[in-house]
Amino acid sequence: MLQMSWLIPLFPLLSFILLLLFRKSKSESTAWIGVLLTGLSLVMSVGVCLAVWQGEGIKTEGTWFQIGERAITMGFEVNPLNALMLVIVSLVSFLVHLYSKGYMHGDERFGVFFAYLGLFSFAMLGLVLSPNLLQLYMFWELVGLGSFLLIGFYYFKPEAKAAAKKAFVMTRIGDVGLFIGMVLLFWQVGSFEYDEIFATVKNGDISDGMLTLTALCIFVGAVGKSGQLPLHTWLPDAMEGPTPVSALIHAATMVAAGVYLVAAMYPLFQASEAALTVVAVVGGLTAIFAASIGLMQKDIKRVLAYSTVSQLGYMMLALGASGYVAGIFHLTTHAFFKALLFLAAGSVIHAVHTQNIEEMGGLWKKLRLTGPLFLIGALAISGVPLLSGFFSKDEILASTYADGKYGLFWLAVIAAFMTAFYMFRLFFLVFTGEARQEKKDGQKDVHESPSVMTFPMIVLGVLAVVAGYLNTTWFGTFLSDYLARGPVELPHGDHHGPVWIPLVATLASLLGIGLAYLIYQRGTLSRDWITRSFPGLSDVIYNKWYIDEGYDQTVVKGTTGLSKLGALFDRYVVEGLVTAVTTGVQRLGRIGSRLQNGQVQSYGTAAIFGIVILLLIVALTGGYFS
Amino acid sequence: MTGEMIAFFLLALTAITGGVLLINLTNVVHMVVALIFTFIAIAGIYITLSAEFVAVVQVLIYSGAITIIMLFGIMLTRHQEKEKRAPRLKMMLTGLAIGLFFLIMYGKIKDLNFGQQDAGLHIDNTKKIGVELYSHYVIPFELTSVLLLVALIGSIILAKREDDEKEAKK
Amino acid sequence: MNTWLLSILIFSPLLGVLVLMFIPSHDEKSIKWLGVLGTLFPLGIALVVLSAFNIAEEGLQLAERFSWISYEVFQSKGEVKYPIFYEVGVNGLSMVLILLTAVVSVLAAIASFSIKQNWKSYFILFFLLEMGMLGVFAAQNLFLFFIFFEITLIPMFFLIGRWGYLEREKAAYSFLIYNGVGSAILLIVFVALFMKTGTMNFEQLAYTLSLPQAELNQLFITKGFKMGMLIALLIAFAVKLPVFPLHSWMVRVHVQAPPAIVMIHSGILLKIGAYGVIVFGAGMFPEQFKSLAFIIGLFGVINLLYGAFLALTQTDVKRVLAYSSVSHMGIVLIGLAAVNESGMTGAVFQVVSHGLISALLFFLVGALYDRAGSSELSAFGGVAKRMPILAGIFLAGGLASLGLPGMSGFISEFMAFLGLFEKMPVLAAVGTLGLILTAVYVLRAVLAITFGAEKDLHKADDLSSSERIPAFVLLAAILFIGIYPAWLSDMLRPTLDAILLGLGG
Amino acid sequence: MSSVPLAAYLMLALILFCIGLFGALTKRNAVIVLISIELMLNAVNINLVAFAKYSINPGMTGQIFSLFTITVAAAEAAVGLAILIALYRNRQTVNVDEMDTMKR
Repeated sequence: MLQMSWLIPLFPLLSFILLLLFRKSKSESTAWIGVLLTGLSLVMSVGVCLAVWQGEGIKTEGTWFQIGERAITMGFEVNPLNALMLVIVSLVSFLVHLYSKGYMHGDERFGVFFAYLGLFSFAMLGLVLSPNLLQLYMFWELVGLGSFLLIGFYYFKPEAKAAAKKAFVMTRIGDVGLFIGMVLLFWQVGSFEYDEIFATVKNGDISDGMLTLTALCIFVGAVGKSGQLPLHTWLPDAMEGPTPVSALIHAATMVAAGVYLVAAMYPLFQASEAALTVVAVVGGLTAIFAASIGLMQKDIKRVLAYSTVSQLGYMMLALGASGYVAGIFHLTTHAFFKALLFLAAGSVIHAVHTQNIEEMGGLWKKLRLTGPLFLIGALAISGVPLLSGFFSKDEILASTYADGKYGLFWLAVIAAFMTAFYMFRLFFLVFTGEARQEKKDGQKDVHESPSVMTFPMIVLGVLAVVAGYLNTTWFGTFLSDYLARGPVELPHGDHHGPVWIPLVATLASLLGIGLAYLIYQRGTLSRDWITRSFPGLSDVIYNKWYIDEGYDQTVVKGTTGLSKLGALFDRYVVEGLVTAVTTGVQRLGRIGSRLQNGQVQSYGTAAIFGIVILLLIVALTGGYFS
Repeated sequence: MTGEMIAFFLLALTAITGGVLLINLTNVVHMVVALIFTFIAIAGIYITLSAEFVAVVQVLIYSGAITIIMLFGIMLTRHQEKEKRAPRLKMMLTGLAIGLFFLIMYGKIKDLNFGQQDAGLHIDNTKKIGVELYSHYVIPFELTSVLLLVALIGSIILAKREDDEKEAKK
Repeated sequence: MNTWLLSILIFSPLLGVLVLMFIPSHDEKSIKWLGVLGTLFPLGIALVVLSAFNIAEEGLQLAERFSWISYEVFQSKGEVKYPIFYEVGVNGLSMVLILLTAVVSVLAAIASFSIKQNWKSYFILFFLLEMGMLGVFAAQNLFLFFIFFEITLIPMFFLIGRWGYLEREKAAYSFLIYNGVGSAILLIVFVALFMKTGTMNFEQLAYTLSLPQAELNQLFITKGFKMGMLIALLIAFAVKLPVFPLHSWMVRVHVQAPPAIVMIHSGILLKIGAYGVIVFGAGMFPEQFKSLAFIIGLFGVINLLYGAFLALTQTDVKRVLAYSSVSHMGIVLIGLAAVNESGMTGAVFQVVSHGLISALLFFLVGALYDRAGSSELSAFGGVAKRMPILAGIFLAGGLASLGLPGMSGFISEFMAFLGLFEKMPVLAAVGTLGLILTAVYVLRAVLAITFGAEKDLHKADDLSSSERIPAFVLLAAILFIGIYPAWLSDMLRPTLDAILLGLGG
Repeated sequence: MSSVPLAAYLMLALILFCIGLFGALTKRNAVIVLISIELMLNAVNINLVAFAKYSINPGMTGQIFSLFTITVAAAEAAVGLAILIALYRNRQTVNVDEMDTMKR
């Protein structure tokens, strides 16, 4: 089984190629190609994961090309961490394929959509299987391409165009960081292989400064991909893509690639205390920062997007606080419940054809399946006990506390409170109360989505509940035991801090839910209570802390300004110099032409003068050949 | 001072005098006549250089043919007999250039001596030239004839009246 | 057969000229098809040459050498003979470039179907141009190199000046003047080298110049002389490449010349500059080249960033691509400046890859121009709707240009930067900013054309089948090199190793 | 053995050449210009003949060459005069400084 694991990414690639060829087919049954092939990937991934669970991983490589004596290799590697990722990615991908069959029904580029999904799945699975940094980087970029294509799927919409461009460019900034880190590491280690890098790091062959520098550069890549502060602005905008895409790429898999990267390179980070601290701080700040923005958003997908950013911050925080298992654990559970939430949101949008939560309401009765499933997702993400989110979040908090990062710990608690609040604000506004949407003429009644859409949600709903039991202090720490067999040496020591931590976390989430209930369900507290109390602050939060505007004013304006300046420079200075030379020559020619009086004798005199001068030179120097 | 030396000096003096007169006279016809002296004196110089045949040719062609042609030229184009002097500046500039040229060349040739000379050139001079011309230099010699022919035809066509063409056109 | 193979290859385009002579000049269709056939013939021979070429072998292959011109000069040290030979041969580097030339020429000939008038003289000049380009890469001595180098200039001048867009004449003149100055400098260098060493052969020259300084002193070759020669060579080729601030002619040519010619120009002619720097600069003056490495790298980064910055706000897609060429040539310099295996390989990869990518992009721009009658970005929008294949390939070309993995652009950028990071990490880090900017301007241009609301074009057909061939072939080549770079790097390795041996690293 | 040194002949030739050159460059009458050119050619002939007698390899070559020169000079004089006459017919002048068509 393990030897064949390189086939896993190739199934979606095949799907991509086939679907591009059948692009013109009107039949929507082409979707089954994609579903079937990703299904095969899923089956193989589960097989691989089970194989790794029982035994060892595998690593196979061959020479890709050579630079001088150095061989650049390609291959695949299966270890506990990426086997787990394989399952997550192929599972969510498979479910999203299925879901899209219903969601994209009737779109004129139906086949192309599935082709792009295939391309993305290929890249993501390839990324996970990569045994070296270079290969990871290549798939890393291809994943970005997939994301770009899918965000820009509705290419005729200017917003989609802008969002796609923004996503690509913002992540590219991160990618360049990763690139620099990777190349710097190469010259320290002489190889891109994880094994060799870790071995060199372990031997202490790299200076501390270099370690921190490379780790931070690689982290910049993760920041870009995972939408961490300050490169997070593309992720909410990426919601312009179709909702299944948001679920697959911008919730469950691609954005988690940043976390995966840090996890995969964990020995490097472990070797540098400073790098770990930066990771933790960035993660913690992102968590609370994004959560604060999520409080005020009106677009259902944007709320979820900010929540994604915030949860990714959590994962980074965990990794930065030596909570390796906690980070991966949260990645896993988050993939399930966030995909669930997005799919449910897609189902809602599918039903009501709007994304503005203020135009929804009272959908609980109409969407008999979607409603409860969304509730499960919301409860899970809020960290209500016994659901998956509770366990993973608890572990993050515990490891943060155990690592002595108390400030970040309390930030995380507040973020948990906010998470609970905005998730239930969303839930109450969408599913309870009066129906607020105006019925447009000829629009069909709100109805539940077809089973091809609800089935994936049910699967995810079940997983969102049970995934937490992968790693609990009560039943067993399967996940930690499993991950401990990987290349990463897990930090020792008990991460399960004081007993009061789960209590505090539960309290925070329940408080959040309660507050949301009071404001949006019971109306006990006025909705604009906070807005009125802190007008300035809420304004800032509503406008996403003006980060986008800030970038526009500084980076974008600066760059275009510089470019325009460069254009002027090019036209007037560079061209000008040339023009100056040519006009100079022309002037000289004109002066020279005045000497031409057309009389042979004058020319003759000039010629004689020339000869005389030459002769003089020859006479004075004694001649060239003598 | 050998006789040869004296002959050389006399001839050289004549030649240079002719040249100077060419520069200084104002009447065009006089100038040409002055130059005849130069040409004949050069023929004399050739004889001192044991080149009798060349000397004879020089007299025939230069002193005879070319001078006559030039005189014809002057008569055919008689425009103003007196030659006006060129502007002073131009004269000075040209004079300066040529003076410099003279000085440089003078410096280079004044001590030139290869130490060898052929004393037997005058023996059967014409015969030798004839043999050489018809053996070693036969191709250039024939080419010369072509050149002369071309020159002949060319001059006739150039000097032909254009009215003929105009009439032909009519 | 093999002894004459290269000469047959070089002069094979002349067959096309010969056949075209007998075709009446108004017979548009047969001229165009003969044009394509006439370029297919050299391609076929180039493939034969490739099959005769042994990748593993080092040094020159298929070499031919005939005495051509010889003269003697009396000097104080005695009689010195100055022989000039007709010498051609291929090594890994020139093999790759010859192949690129043959391929791009065929595709450009197909792209020339959109030429509107004077097809006969167009194709005759086109063939002469191809001959010049093949000759430049196959020549093994300075004299022959220079002759072929000049042969490329003249047809190019007419091709730009007669078949270009509105300001074609100005463009043609600035092309000629800049390149004329470049080749004048080149000529001086070549003559000086010839006078001092008495040989024009590349290998002998490299050998002579690598003699110990004591022996060189007898030939009156000082270190200063070498440095001067190298700087002059670099300037001459910098015009061709082009390097900031000598790039303005290239932008003008790219904007004004007909698309098929720009494919050739951007695809191959610019590469002569890179080829020259590698063969003459690094190959003959290794020590001096190394000492100038930082300056070359600096110019590389300047080129990269300057081109990218200017491409950001251009409103004409041709200008965007022209500045992107400036930017991409910076990567060539960056790779060369690294003076190590990966840098050199990266530079050559970039040469090949940019040749393919820019040929593809300019081809598509030509196709777009045919449909819109303009190349302003504002004239386009939503092309993806009516012309999905064109838009898709354009996007793919753009992505290749910004260095997406799996395409040739990535490999070359990666290797060039990998090389530079070893030697000058800070400069390289500054250079990586160019990677971001590249993404920004490429996406800006590509998205402005393909995405967004649809705008009216007077003709909105997708690529026709004759247009698809070049596009797909180029895309396939880009993907092939991107996925399987070993094919190219194996071919280059012996040659580059030899050059690097001289460079001592 | 001749007692006149080579340098004397060369000097004579140089003087005549300079005079001819000066005449060719300053005289306004085209006929005189032509004649001055003939004088220059003559000066050269003197050199040729002199070198035929005094040089490393003395021989007939110099004399024969001077014969060729004379032939060419004759042809030149004929063609030159023909041009002059054609010109005179068109422009009614033989003044060199009025012949400045090249300027236009």
